[in-house]
Amino acid sequence: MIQAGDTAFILASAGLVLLMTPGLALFYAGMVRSKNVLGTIMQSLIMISIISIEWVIIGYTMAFGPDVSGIVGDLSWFGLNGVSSAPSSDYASTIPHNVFMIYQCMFAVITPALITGAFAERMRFGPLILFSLIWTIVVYNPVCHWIWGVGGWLGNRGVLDFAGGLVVHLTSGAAALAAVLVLGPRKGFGRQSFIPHNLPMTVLGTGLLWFGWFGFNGGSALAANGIAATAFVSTHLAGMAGMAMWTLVEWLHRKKPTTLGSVSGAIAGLATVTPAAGFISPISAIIIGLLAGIICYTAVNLKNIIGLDDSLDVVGIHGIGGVVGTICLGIFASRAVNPGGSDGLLAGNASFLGTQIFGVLVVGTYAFIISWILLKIIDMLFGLRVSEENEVTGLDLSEHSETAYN
Amino acid sequence: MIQAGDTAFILASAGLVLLMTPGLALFYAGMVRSKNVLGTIMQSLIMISIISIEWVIIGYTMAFGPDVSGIVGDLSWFGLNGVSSAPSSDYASTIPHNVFMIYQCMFAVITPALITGAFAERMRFGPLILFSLIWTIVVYNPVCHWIWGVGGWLGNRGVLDFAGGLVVHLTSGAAALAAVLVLGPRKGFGRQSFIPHNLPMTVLGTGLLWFGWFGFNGGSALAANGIAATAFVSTHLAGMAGMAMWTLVEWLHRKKPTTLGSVSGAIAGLATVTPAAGFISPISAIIIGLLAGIICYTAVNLKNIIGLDDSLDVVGIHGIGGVVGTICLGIFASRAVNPGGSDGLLAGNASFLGTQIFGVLVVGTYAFIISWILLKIIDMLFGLRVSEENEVTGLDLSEHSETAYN
Amino acid sequence: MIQAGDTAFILASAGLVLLMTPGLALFYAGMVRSKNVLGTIMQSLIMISIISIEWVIIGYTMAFGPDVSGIVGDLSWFGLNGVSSAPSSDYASTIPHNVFMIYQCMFAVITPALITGAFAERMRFGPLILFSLIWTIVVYNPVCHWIWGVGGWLGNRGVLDFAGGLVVHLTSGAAALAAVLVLGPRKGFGRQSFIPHNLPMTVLGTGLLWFGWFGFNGGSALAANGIAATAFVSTHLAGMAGMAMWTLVEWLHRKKPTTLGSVSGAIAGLATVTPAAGFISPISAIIIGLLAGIICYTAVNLKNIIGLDDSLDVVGIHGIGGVVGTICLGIFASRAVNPGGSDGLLAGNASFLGTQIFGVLVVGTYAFIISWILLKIIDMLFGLRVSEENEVTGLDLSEHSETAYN
Amino acid sequence: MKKIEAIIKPFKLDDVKEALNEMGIKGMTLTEVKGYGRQKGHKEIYRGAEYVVDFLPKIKLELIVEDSHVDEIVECIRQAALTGKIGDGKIFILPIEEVVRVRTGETGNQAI
Amino acid sequence: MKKIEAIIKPFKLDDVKEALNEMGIKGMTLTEVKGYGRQKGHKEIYRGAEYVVDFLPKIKLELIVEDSHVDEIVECIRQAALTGKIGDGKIFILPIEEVVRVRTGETGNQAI
Amino acid sequence: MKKIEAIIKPFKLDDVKEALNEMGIKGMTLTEVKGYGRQKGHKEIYRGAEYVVDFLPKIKLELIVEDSHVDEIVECIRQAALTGKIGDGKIFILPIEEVVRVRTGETGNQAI
Ligand SMILES: Nc1ncnc2c1ncn2[C@@H]1O[C@H](COP(=O)(O)OP(=O)(O)O)[C@@H](O)[C@H]1O
Ligand SMILES: Nc1ncnc2c1ncn2[C@@H]1O[C@H](COP(=O)(O)OP(=O)(O)O)[C@@H](O)[C@H]1O
Ligand SMILES: Nc1ncnc2c1ncn2[C@@H]1O[C@H](COP(=O)(O)OP(=O)(O)O)[C@@H](O)[C@H]1O
Repeated sequence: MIQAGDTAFILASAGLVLLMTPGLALFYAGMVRSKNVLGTIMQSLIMISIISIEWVIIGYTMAFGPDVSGIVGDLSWFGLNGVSSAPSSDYASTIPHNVFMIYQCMFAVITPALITGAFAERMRFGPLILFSLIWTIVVYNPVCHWIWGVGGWLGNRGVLDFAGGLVVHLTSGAAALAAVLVLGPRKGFGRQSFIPHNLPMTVLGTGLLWFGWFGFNGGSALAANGIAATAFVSTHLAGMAGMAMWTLVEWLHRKKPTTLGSVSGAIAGLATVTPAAGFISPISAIIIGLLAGIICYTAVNLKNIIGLDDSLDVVGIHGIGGVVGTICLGIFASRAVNPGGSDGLLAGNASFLGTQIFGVLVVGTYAFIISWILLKIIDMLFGLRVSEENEVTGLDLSEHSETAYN
Repeated sequence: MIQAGDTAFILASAGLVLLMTPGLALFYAGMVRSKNVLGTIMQSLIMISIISIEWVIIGYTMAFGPDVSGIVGDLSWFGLNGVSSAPSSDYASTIPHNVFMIYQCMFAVITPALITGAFAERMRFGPLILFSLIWTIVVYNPVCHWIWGVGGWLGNRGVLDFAGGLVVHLTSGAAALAAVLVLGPRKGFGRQSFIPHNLPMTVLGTGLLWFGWFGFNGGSALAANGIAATAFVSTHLAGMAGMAMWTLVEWLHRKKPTTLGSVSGAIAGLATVTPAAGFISPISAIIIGLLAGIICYTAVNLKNIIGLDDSLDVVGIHGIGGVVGTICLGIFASRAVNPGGSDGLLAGNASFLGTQIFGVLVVGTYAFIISWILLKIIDMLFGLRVSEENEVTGLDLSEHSETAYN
Repeated sequence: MIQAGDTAFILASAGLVLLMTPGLALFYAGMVRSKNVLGTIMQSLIMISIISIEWVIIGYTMAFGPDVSGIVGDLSWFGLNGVSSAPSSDYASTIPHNVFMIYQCMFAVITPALITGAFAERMRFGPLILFSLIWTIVVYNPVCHWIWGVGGWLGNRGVLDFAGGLVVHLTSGAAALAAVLVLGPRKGFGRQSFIPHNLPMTVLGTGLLWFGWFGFNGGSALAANGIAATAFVSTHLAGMAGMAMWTLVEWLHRKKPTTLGSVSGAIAGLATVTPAAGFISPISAIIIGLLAGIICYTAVNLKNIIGLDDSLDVVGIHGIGGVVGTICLGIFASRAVNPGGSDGLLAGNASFLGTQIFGVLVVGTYAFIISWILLKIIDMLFGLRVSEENEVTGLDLSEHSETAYN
Repeated sequence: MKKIEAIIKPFKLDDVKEALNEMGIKGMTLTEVKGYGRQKGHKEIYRGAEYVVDFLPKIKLELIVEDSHVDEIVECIRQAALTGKIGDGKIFILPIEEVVRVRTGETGNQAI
Repeated sequence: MKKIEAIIKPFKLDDVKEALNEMGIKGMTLTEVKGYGRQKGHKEIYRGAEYVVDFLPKIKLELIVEDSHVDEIVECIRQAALTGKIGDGKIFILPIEEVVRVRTGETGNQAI
Repeated sequence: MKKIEAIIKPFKLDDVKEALNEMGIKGMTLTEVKGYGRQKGHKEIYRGAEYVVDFLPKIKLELIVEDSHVDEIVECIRQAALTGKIGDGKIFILPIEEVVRVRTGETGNQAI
């Protein structure tokens, strides 16, 4: 039976998650140089078109359609066939089926957009579209099915992921790592400093992302109930704790607390708590946020030592965040908080921690390998990088014949 | 009986539609030259004051009050007399009457704001206020009553408009055309290029508009039910399809996909699906979005050939979008999707298409003629355009004694 | 019993109120000089971390925990002990207790952020954090308990405050006044003009604030019911009326209507109606908005005459707004509108006006004195102001080693 | 060779560029500057208070030209930049000792 | 006639403008520039990494003045721009061959 | 003393700065300018219509140097700024009559 309260909540949540994509576009665009602002924005924004089309045609049925051996959904819902405003029997029984479908669509959209931060300022637009489209089909859709689809094999083995620590953050983080390795660093990396051109834009993006994250995590309860409340509270607390910790660590380490540090910590906390949000107590959420702040800070700093040009730190924040959060869930999960979840290490159930680590290994490895192969193939066929001259000119002019500011 | 779920949904939707007006202000302001940023913002923003006052005093009762011969509401709800938090018997029976009233207020606010894009960078602020106020009274309120008021004559003839293809987009598009003809082009039009001063601002505006559109179209179901779900899905799909198509056409036509093109296509898709959103299948929504992308692209390009200086393409996007969407509804409407709607041409009901075309002709003609006369009168009495010197100086300094950036 | 509709509404409202803090950061940051943009943003943003931590540990139980002599809550809910997703018996019985807790958290966060506008462009970051933390404990938490806590002494005496005219706006306005007196004016005050560096940013902030205010005031009904509807309508109408009035007065006084004036008037209207929103008719809301516009305009202009450097007019807008709104509630309150409220002067109940004035005096005096003492102590121990050289350099570089734009 | 520096009103830039183009001028450099002079500054309003802003936006053009062309170019700029109102700007002529084209290393009139 | 170019610290602009005003100077042109010199650049932090930014914001003032006024104007600017700390800036004096006022066509000292 | 003004491509700034540094140059002033020349402008697209933007971003460097260093500095800048493609820029040399250091009042070569 359709419940108006739940339907209102998931529709609002879907709107919030949609808003995260322009939010992310601004978050990223503020950090690049002024010649690459629009190119960076477009790399996120265009996902709304490409992935939404893919989703209604084939993505939704691959991810959530009737299960085929635990691996993928079959094609019975091809082109949204049979996905109406009557509730589904498998998912979210108190809201129209198409509400669940469109809510999940927004997740599929933002995931490849996250990856683009890794190769910001040097990727060609056409190959990017091709990569994102195929990547969603071969990486996102199956992984989503494994974990969230009825019958998915990882879900069946007990792997939990409340709102996308594995499905969204780890898949995109692993793909980001592959992309950094395949594309190589920006011209001038290590010699020049690539200082953000507009930090207030990044702050604005953070505000929109945080706001949207309430829909991302809260909505993942699929009803306006106590679980949604738990997830909402965890989200806020981990975000604020990540922000506090990154700010503090940078203050101690570099003598100054920075604005970019604060917002980076917030995003780290929000990303890290994502898999755990609906399964943990508020205190656990704070601990996860604090861990996210210090671990992601360290990861981002290691990058400079290793010499990988992950331009906007997708690996260090989303990849590491996804891993840490999924493992922390294995530690902090509590059936006292959410009887539909599991007990974790602290509740005496070490095996669940093992299950979560297994999930991380499987998803991380799969996403990394497939992404790497896919990028290599597209690079050979079409070339991923802009020419050196175009990199100097900037993506805005070379790829889009526009300038951001006049 | 008041339903909490529906009330929550329409309150949230009203908030979302309010947000569209600052969203539009930024969308427009990003496209003007930096000397006209605040002037452009103010022309949208001030509608929140002017039209909200008009609405509570006389607008709401004219549009939705007890019917007088199908033409207009009477004055029984003057000054919101009797409009309390008890549900109305005529509209939206599961939410407080004042929620319906304030939700509709937001539509009345944004409609004249849309028009201002047509004469951006050259209109005086005082006459703009006068025009918008009278225009709302003589164009918006009656047309709204004809279509959405209980007893309105167009509604009675079977004309459908889910969320404002006629009421909002066509009325404002027709007024925009009249304004372009009456005011004439900007100084330098055709010789100089008026390149946008801040495209990230326009992207931000687009993000807020898209987010708000879920309230605009989804909320028009007036309940958190299956129709709202259908409208929400249609909205997203048409937006993404319009974006995809405009981007593609520009890529083929001009060799580069532009950021402004992508967001323009998104707005075109969102505007075009507005009248149809709650009455059509997802596949129809995608087709409507694709049509919007290519037709509005063509319309905007024709403008340059005809030599009309519709500064920010209100006619080409909102006017044409309103027409195309209303007619498409005549083609794609399906009672299988929404039993409260009609069947369209594809469901074998050609007469409904005729009805919709009739609606377009009536509303378009009425709005154009009245707007033209009104503008002519105000121009004669007070002068619509800023002086040539002030146009050179820019609206920010000449009309508001401010500068946007320092 | 948990109601999905109410839960959805308060979760959405909590998200909206969270969004107000970045909204405020941008609203303020647009008005400062470009060397202080990030410093100004950080002073608001960091509250999300500091105050949220404080709130879950001790703030919530001090404000809403079981009453101790009407003065403060005891520590039974220390660290959210016992605050689960079951409804509370004391507050908002149709939603999970932790939803009420997190919704109230957002109010606690934004209140000290409001204060920072008063000493913009000259306060050190470390002492700011210390001040905000202690201030919340010694001013915000008790005042919140006095008025909204079950058993609070002012609430028991009949003082009403729907959504924070006293708790939020007057406490922050009084603290702002103390801060202006303790810190003294910016270098160059009175000789130089401190013209806003980016007014579109301030407009964007206003849009987000207005949008968020629907959650702030509407959500204060704690259910998606008729009271929420009344509060939502009042909020919008007072906002638009404040905007109309300030614009008009400035137009008459200075010959030009300004953008900053319009948005200032909007914020004045929104702040002023806050204590009254759920207790008054729409017409009263409009009158309150109009009064806010003219009174706050006058207050802000007096500032220049008196020579107090309240940089971004926190006293003139939030302080005065809180006072005027709370007193207006004493005049316009109507049990016909909200039977759970009081009748005011116009409904023949002069004593309620007296009660409200008493509330203003108590809260204003308490907040001013404690804030002043606290600032003096921190100034003596650590120094509140940046050095003259750092003030010249700007907060962005001196406090955060960053620049906003490159 | 001489250097001509012209301070003009921003909205006259297109006209001046066109006029110079017609004369066959192939190179110039432009800077956004702020001018202070006889032209009255504008008033700005900030929350009800008025401020006068003295420095007005201007464009500075710099052209290196052959000695023999100086007079006609100055006249050409003057005509194109003229509105007849205060604030139209100034043209300065400075001596230049040498010019080098980075790309080729050419010097003197060759390099202009 | 000479051209005086002064590179100063941005926050000293108001003082310099006032001082020049008192001397009766009626015109000048200002450009936002970036300076590199003995003054140490500032440190910026970007996600935990430190960068040094060498180029510091400065203001360049350009004034065309009569020969006879050069010395006192230079001294006036110097006094007003002085903080005594590294980075206070430089003043350059260049020869000018001609000045034309766009509005009137006046030349030489008349045009200043 | 001479004033060297060099118009270069923005992305060459780091190279030029480094090269000058190695020569021991301790001061310079930089301005963001727009150049018009033989280098073709770029195309911008605005809702399906094409526009050509003639003025391209360039950096102007200004250095005051001792007479004896002029040639080597010019050559140094030229080498560092060279890409060999149209639009590489120009270097101008102007006479300077005097230089004053604001901080100390030093003049002439002392003040550079
Ligand atoms: N002595 C001067 N030195 C340098 N620039 C000047 C001088 N006088 C005027 N200017 C520049 O010329 C511009 C126009 O001068 P102004 O006195 O306003 O009008 P007009 O040139 O019509 O007399 C000023 O804004 C300033 O940029
Ligand atoms: N040789 C030079 N040529 C051009 N500009 C210079 C030169 N030396 C210094 N400047 C300018 O003067 C500014 C101040 O110089 P700096 O060496 O930092 O301090 P000071 O003038 O006190 O010795 C620099 O930022 C730069 O803009
Ligand atoms: N005569 C000139 N006067 C002033 N600046 C010039 C002149 N000619 C060229 N420039 C500047 O030099 C830049 C490069 O010139 P351009 O003709 O495009 O290429 P190149 O120097 O390789 O011949 C221009 O963008 C412009 O800024």
